[in-house]
Order: sequence, then C-alpha cells, then structure tokens
Amino acid sequence: MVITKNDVLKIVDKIVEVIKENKEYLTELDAAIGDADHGINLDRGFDAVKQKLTTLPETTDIGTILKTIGMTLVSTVGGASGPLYGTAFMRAGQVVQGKNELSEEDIVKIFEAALDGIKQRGKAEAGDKTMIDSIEPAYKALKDSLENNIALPEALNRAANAAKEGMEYTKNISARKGRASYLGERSIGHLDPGATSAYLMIKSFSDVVNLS
Amino acid sequence: MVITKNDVLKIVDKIVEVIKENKEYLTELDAAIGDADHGINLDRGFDAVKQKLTTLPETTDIGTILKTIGMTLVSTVGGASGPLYGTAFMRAGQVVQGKNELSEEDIVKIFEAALDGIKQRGKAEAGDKTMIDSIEPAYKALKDSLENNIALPEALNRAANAAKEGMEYTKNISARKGRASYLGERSIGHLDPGATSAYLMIKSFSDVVNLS
Amino acid sequence: MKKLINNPNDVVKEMIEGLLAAHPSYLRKLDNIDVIVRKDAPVEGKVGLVSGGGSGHEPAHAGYVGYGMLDAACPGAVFTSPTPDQIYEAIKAVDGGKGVLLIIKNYTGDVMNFEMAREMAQMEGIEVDEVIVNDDVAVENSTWTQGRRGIAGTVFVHKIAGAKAQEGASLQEVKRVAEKVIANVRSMGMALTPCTVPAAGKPSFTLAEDEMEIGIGIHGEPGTHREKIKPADEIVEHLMEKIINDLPYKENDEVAVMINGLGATPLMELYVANRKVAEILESKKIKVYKTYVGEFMTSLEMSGFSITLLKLDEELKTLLDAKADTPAFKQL
Amino acid sequence: MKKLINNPNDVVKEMIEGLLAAHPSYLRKLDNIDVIVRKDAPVEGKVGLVSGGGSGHEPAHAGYVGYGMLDAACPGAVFTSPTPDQIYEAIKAVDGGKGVLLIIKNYTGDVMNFEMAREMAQMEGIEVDEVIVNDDVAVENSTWTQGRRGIAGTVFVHKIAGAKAQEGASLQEVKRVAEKVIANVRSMGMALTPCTVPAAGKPSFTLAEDEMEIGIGIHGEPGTHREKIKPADEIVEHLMEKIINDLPYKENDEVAVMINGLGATPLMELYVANRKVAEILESKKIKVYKTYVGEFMTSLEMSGFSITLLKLDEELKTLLDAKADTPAFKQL
Ligand SMILES: Nc1ncnc2c1ncn2[C@@H]1O[C@H](COP(=O)(O)OP(=O)(O)O)[C@@H](O)[C@H]1O
Ligand SMILES: Nc1ncnc2c1ncn2[C@@H]1O[C@H](COP(=O)(O)OP(=O)(O)O)[C@@H](O)[C@H]1O
Ligand SMILES: [Mg+2]
Ligand SMILES: [Mg+2]
Ligand SMILES: [Mg+2]
Ligand SMILES: [Mg+2]
Repeated sequence: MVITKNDVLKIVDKIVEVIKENKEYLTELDAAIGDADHGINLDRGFDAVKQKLTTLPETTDIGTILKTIGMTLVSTVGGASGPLYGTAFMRAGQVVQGKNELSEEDIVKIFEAALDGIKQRGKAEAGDKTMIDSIEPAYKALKDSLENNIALPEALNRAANAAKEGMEYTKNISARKGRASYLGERSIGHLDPGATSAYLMIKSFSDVVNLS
Repeated sequence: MVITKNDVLKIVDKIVEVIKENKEYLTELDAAIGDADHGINLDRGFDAVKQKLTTLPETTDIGTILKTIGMTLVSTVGGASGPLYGTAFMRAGQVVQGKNELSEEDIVKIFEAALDGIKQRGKAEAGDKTMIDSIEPAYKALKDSLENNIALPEALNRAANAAKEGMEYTKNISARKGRASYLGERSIGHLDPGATSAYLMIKSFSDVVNLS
Repeated sequence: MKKLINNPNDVVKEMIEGLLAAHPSYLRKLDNIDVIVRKDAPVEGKVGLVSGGGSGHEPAHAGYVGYGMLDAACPGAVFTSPTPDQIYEAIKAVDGGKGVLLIIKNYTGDVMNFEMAREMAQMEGIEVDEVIVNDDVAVENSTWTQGRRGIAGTVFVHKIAGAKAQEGASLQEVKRVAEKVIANVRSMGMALTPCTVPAAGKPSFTLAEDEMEIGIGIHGEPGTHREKIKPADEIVEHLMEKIINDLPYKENDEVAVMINGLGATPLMELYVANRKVAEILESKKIKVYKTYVGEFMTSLEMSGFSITLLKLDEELKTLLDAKADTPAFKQL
Repeated sequence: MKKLINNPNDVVKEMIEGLLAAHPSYLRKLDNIDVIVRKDAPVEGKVGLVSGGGSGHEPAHAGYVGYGMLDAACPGAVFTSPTPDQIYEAIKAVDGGKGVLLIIKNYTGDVMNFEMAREMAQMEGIEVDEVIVNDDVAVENSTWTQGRRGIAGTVFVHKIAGAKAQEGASLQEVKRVAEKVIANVRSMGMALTPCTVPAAGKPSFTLAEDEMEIGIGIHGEPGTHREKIKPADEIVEHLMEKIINDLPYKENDEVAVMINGLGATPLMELYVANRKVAEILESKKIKVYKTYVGEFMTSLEMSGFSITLLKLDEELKTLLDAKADTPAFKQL
C-alpha cells in the first residue's frame, strides 16, 4: 500500500481538526504541569499550516509539503513544541524529498527522521516525560509490524495504540525535560501535554489511512 | 443639674467604646458612598484620645480636656472627619475653659460651639448629608428642652432622639459635601457615615447622664 | 483579603520603612512624624513643594520626592488624608526661604487638613500658597458639590511645578504654572475589580464577574455608572469622549498622555488601551507630544486604569521635558 | 476573565502597537515581524544585545530596549518563547559589526528557539554568542532536569551587559560580564493569586482564599509547594533563606536588591516586603548597595512577588550605576 499526496493532505487536515478540537484539553494539561499554552500554541501553528498549504502550487511534492509544514510550525508555534514539531516535520520532509507517494518504507523513515530530529533538538530520551514517550513506541510498533508483514493500516493502528500507551505512561513518571521538569516528583499523576498532542497526531494519521 | 469632670471622662470613655463597637458598621456605611474608612479613622483617633487622656494631670480642667481631645483627633484621624470633629472638640473646650463642672447653659454652649466650628471648617449646611444633619437638630432639641425647663437627662435624651431622626433623614437626601457628593443622586438611600457617628456620640452623652 | 502584609494596622509604617530602606540616596523621614522629604531638604533658594494624601496610591506621593519634583510628601493612613501636623512639619522642613506651595487633591478631607496646616505655618511667618487639583471629569463640577476629584493628573502638576521650582522661580511663578497645568489637565478612570483597605478587611465595593465601574475614584468611590464589561477599545472610546469634550481638546492641540494603571492592571493591557487612545487622538488631529504608561496614582490592588490628557504650550513642554530624578519618576 | 483587552488573539499585536505609539523616540518595530529594536539600531561599533521571551512579562523585554540596555526584544505569544525567525531578524537588525549577544532565559523553548536563530545567523557570517540566565533557586539545579529557570534576575543581566556593550566593549567582554552577573544573581518568588493567559480564558492554576504558592514561576508554573498564607515577614524570611544560602551570600558581601511585583501586587506591599529584606540583610551584615522596587518581570495579572539578590564587585557596581535610558528603566 502507498500513501498518496492526497492522503498526506487529508492527514494534515485531520491533524489540524483534531488539534483544534483538543486545544482546550491540551492547554489544561499544560496548565497542570506547565504554562497553559500547549493547545493554544499548536492550534495557532496548525491554523497557519492550513493557510500556508493553500498557497503551495498543485505540483508540490510530499517532501516539500512536509518541510513547509515544519518551517511554518517553527515560525508560528514558539515555545518548546514549535522547534520540536517543526524539526520533526522538516526532517521528515528531507527523507522523502521529491516524492509524490510514499512507500511503507518511506513511512518508517519519516517516523525515524522525525523522532531523531526531536531527540537531537530537545536532548531528551524516552522516559523523560515528553512527546518522545509516545513517538518512540509508535515508531517501534510501526517498524516491527511492517517488518512482520502486517498491512500498513493495521501497522499504523498498532503505532497509534503504542503512542497511546506511551502517552498514558507519562502519567506515572516525573518530568526531566521541559517546563514540567521544574516540578520534579509533583509532575507525577499528570499526562504530558506534548505526549498527548503527539498521540493525537499519530492517531489522526492512522484514522485517515484506516478510513480510506 | 451639673456635669462633673468625672462625668465628662465617663462620657468620653463611652464614646471610645461605642466607636470601637461600631467601627465596622461605620466603615461599611462609608464603603457604600465614600472610601470605606470612617470607622477605622475614628477608632484610631479615639484610641489615641484614650491614651492621651491618661497622660493629663489629675487637675486638668474640662476645657483643657476637650481641647486635648480635639487636638488629638486632628492629629490622628485625618480625612474629613479629623479636622471636623477635632475642630468641634477644640471649640467646645474653648467655651468652657478653666471649668471643673458644667452647668446646663455650658452644655448648650458646648453644642453650639461645636456645631459652629464644624460648619465653618466644612462650609456645609444642614441638608448637605453630613454630620451636621444629626448635630444641628440635637443642638436645637437640647436648647429648646432646657429653655422649657425640662431636666438635663431628658433634654439630652431628646437631643439624642433628634440626632437619630436627623441621621435617618440623611438616607433620603443626596450629598452635597464630602466624598459622597461625587455620587449625586446615587447617594440617596444610604445613611451618611458622619451623621451616624455624630448620633452615636450624642447618644453616648445622653446614655451616661441618664444612667448616673 | 489576600495581601502581602503583616498586621493591617502597621502597613503604612512598614511601607515607609521599606521605602526609606530602598531609596536612602533620595529620601529621608522627619523624626517622630510621617513626613518624607528630599534627602537635601530644605533646598536653599528654591520654592518648596509639598503634596500628600492617603496612602494606597503608591508611588504617589513619596515616589515623586526628589530632584525636579516634590520636596516633601505626607502619607496619611490608607485612603485618609494626612493630618495638619504632618503637613505643617513638612512645610517647615522644606522651606528654603522662597516659600512653599501645597499641591492638594480636591477632597474635603485633604483640603481641610492642608488648609489647617497652612494656617499654622503662616502664623509662624512662612509664606505658603496652595493649588487644588481637580482633573476627574467623571464628577460633575458644580458649586453645589465639593467639585471634581483630583486623580492622576496630579502627577503632571508635580512634574511641571517641580521643574519650575527647580529652575529657581518665585512662589508666584510656580503657582502660576501649577494652575496652568490644572486648567489644562483632565482625567477619567474605570475599574474591573475593587480594592480592599487593609484595616477594613473586605472590598470597598463589589462588582459581578461581568461588570465594571466607569468613572471610579482612586479611593474606590463609586463612579458615574456600572455596566457590563466591554472590549478595551469601547471603554477607551467612552472615557476619551468624556475627557476630550470636557476641556475641550481640539484639532491641532498638542497633548501629553498618561495611561495610569490602578494597581493590578498589567502593563500589557495599559498598552492595549494606549493603542486606542493614540488612534482616537490621531483621528481628531490632536498631536501626542509625549506618552507615559505605567502606575502613577494607584488604588491599592484595584484592577482598572485612568486616562489623562494635558494640553501643552511651549512653556509646559519645556517644563515637562526637564530633568527629574525621584524614586518613581526619572527623566534624563 | 476580567481583562482590559479586545480579542484575546490580538493582544500581543495590539500591545505592540500601543507600545510603539507610547515610545516613538525610543523604539521602532521591524517590518512584517514582531521585533522591537532601538530607534537607532544598529549602533555601529557596539555589540548588539538581543533578548526576548513570551509576552505577558511587561515591561520585559521591550521596555528595556534603549540606551545602555538591549538593542532588540522579541516578544512571543503570551508565555510562549519567540520563534527563530523573529530572533534571527533581530540579530540581523542590531548587528553593528561587533557581533551580537543573545540573553536567554533558561526554558527549553527559549533555548531551542534562540539557538535555532543563532545557527541561522551564524550561517550568514554574523558573530553571535549567548548567555543563559537561570537565577530561580526554587528549582533544583540538576543535570537530570532542564536546570533552573530564568526570572527577574535577567533584568540585571540586561542592565549590566547593556552598560558594558554601551562602553564599546568586545563581544567576549560583554559576554564575560553577563556571565559574571549570572554567576552572582539568585531569585525566588511566590504567588497569592494565579494569572490567566488571555487565549486560555481561565486561570492557569487555582489557589484557595487562604493559600499561596511558594517558588512560583513567571509563567504560572507551580512552585516548590503550597501552604496557608503567612504574614509578609515570614514569607520574606523563607524566600531569603533559600536565596542567601544558595550562592551563598556572606558577611561583608555587597548586593543589589530587586523586589519585583508579578503584576497585581501594590507597590505598598512590595515596600513592606523590602523592609524585611533590608532587615535580614543588615542582620547578616550583607551590605545593600542599591535597591530596585517595582514591576520588572511580571506574570500578567498575577499577585505575588520575587526577591533577587546580585552580589557585586567594583566592576559590576560601576556598570550597574551607568546611565540607562529605556522606556521602563531609566537611570541618570
Ligand atoms: N527537551 C524536550 N524534548 C522533547 N519534548 C519536549 C522537551 N521539552 C518539552 N517538550 C515537550 O513540549 C511540551 C510543551 O510544549 P509547549 O507547552 O508548547 O511549550 P512550552 O513548555 O515552551 O510552553 C511538553 O509537554 C513536552 O512534551
Ligand atoms: N464639608 C463637610 N462638612 C461637614 N461634614 C462633612 C463634610 N465633608 C464630609 N463630612 C462628613 O465626614 C464624613 C466622612 O468622614 P471620613 O470618612 O472620616 O472622611 P473622608 O471622606 O475623608 O474619608 C461624611 O460622612 C460627612 O458626614
Ligand atoms: Mg507550555
Ligand atoms: Mg471616608
Ligand atoms: Mg478617607
Ligand atoms: Mg509556553
């Protein structure tokens, strides 16, 4: 199965929509252990993304689309999540530069590049209570599933489930990176907002592919 | 009947006590149409008076006691009521300078001097919604009663009743002097704090004389 | 009542101690009485300027004591005018031989206490004159009332009369410019939330979660009316209309603007308000010569603000621009 | 949410417009991007200083742009660090040929965005260096966390590095004094009430009527703990103990003190706090060289305050005393 450029645009639309729906929820999560802006930040960024994509020529390839998304996020989101998600999308774009459809391998590469970008930029690891805690398990689940010849929709479904588990796990641990780290032990018991938004994006990806 | 120096001190004690009891009430009245400090101001002033009186020699005459009270109020109360009540007590002291007991005539003179002092200092008249609205009727009732040979305790009782009526009347009129005047018509429906404190003082005077 | 204080009765005393500890190079206190004077008072050959009022308006008035502004400030109890003996001592302490000008805000209590002090000082042969500031257009000016209140416009009187006095002008001249400022300054404010006098322990008034008070006084005195909260621009439009039409300020006038926070309003919001003020003035072709945005005459922790306009001529511009160096007002 | 604003989404844009309208002689904005620079930027032969952060900390950071302090400030969305393109444009606009120093508060987001911008500018051949301020002792400093937050102490970095740059010092020298300030500055704050991010519409946290949060961050991040409100003196004692023991500040040290209001705390209460700060320092024989009391690094309309101590040597004293002329920080 391949993912077409049209699919990519649908996924992005879905992400824009889901982030908007969860704007308040993500902000509330951030209020508890951060500074109450995560949902607002991402919503502002994805609104700009939506706007920006309408200005791209019909012929734009998937790599360029992803890089444009990344650059738009970097220049409109701010905070920690702006450079992190921005870098993720830009790196993802780099590895599929010039392509108009994505193979299953490409999708694994995209996840890998995004994850590496986030880790480099944020100097964080799994277990630090960040977005990495949902992205890394999702990447692993996706890769494993595809290596075991599971079809892409189901592989993405497993990735989303893994992201969800990772997100929920952030509730049990204390933060060592980002604003929540100032809380130390007091951050335990709260979901990480970035892990939650990352899950929502991966879930959107899976949902669009599974529904089409 | 005469009022002894001891009676005067008892009356002052009673005023100190009644003002303290009504500190919050007077402040609330002032909150409604002024700046929420009348009870606090007077209580601070009469606390200082109580303190100050303990420092006066045994032999101090009534005139000096009243002037001392006035000066203490002027230098501790501030606001509008400080100079007004201060002037009232100072003027009252002047008209009984050197005396160790007060005749009924002296008492009328005290009221007259106090009222005149307030009017001069504040350039207000009865009907302006100020302390004058309780003091002027009290003065008139006292004078009338004594001229009609009514005994001092009852005359003071009538003065206190007249003060009360005057105070209650301030509820129906709009302020033309003091901070409440900024409210214009909006001051109607509220008791004037100064008219209320003046009534409380006159009532204290009457109560002490009637109980002894 | 959530306040960063100790005993409510000690608040003024402790504030003064903290103020003196913070600004020893600017200020000193007279012995045994609450009067804050310039470190170098009396300044020989300079008219002394004395102001004051209830506490709770910080940085007014002690924050304006220093080079090019006041010589003394008399802090009263919270929202209560100072007493005559404070003012009398202040007059004596700052008289540098050229007389003393009292800058009084138009409240019954302030006027009476300052005038009693003035009489006391005059009896000792000190030349004392006074001006009464009444810039608040929220209040009807009528011979039947106390007249208008003095609010944030007072700071312009301190600045400009202070500059004139610093030049070495006579008492008469200093009074003349002070009165020129008073004739040309107008203000009006509003509140989103009330304030609490520490000793009272509860708010002076209450406002519903969606209500505001228009025309509020700086002691929490009720204003002209209460209404539902509106967007900042509409609030500014209303206040500006009242202010501009009062003098009135006209096309080609030049003005100084003061956007004054009442205590709890973030600077961010004051700038949002100033944006609309500047827009309205531009649309009316009234030129903004200088703008001050910040907390100049507060009401404890009240949330709200006031707008002040001062119409300038060449003399007032020069004096407004003059150097000032006080704890709360510095101008290079 | 009671705020003097229009649409919550326009608050930063409108604040900037109001700021520019108020201070045209100090500030200008770059075209098409939210960067506030000195009117005369770039200043030839002077190291450019760039700072910034989320909006909502006014007067930080644009209020410190001007003679003797910053060359540019980048305001982000409320409580959200600015984006790399803002910072990159700021760097380009203030580079006067001697390089640019970025003054960054230690938050993950700020550090990442500033460093991305630095990389972009360096690729264009501009010499850019950075310092990271982390003065908040409420936060454990550990290699396992992001490290300490940057709060009000940042203003001392702006002042002192700004004075050094104004002297014409090299980038290396300016960075050296900035790092000296960072090594010697410590702060801690507390909140009585929360603040509300306009776009969020509700408070970032809640505190009961009798509760306070100790060690609060300037974005409303939770502090070290929550407890019942205490008298001001006890609160000050607790904060001072944490601050003094951290460096530690010792007998015969000389310090600058900053008592910083977080937005809604009246100046009166800040002075009450300063009284106790001065008393504690005196009892420990730590000498107060200079004290600043006011709002320097706020958190919207949060009620609360922070204390900052900066240990001084002769060099830092001279630079602290140097002339500064910016909208929010003036020193003659
Ligand atoms: N160093 C880091 N590495 C990876 N993710 C991080 C890092 N720091 C923060 N994050 C993520 O960013 C989220 C917060 O984003 P946001 O609220 O938009 O930024 P800010 O903390 O600057 O307000 C956190 O919940 C966390 O998942
Ligand atoms: N000009 C005046 N003449 C007489 N009484 C006055 C005058 N102005 C004010 N008052 C009285 O003073 C009272 C207010 O006193 P207080 O609250 O202590 O002073 P302030 O108004 O300065 O806060 C009013 O209720 C009124 O009775
Ligand atoms: Mg956040
Ligand atoms: Mg009153
Ligand atoms: Mg009063
Ligand atoms: Mg943020």
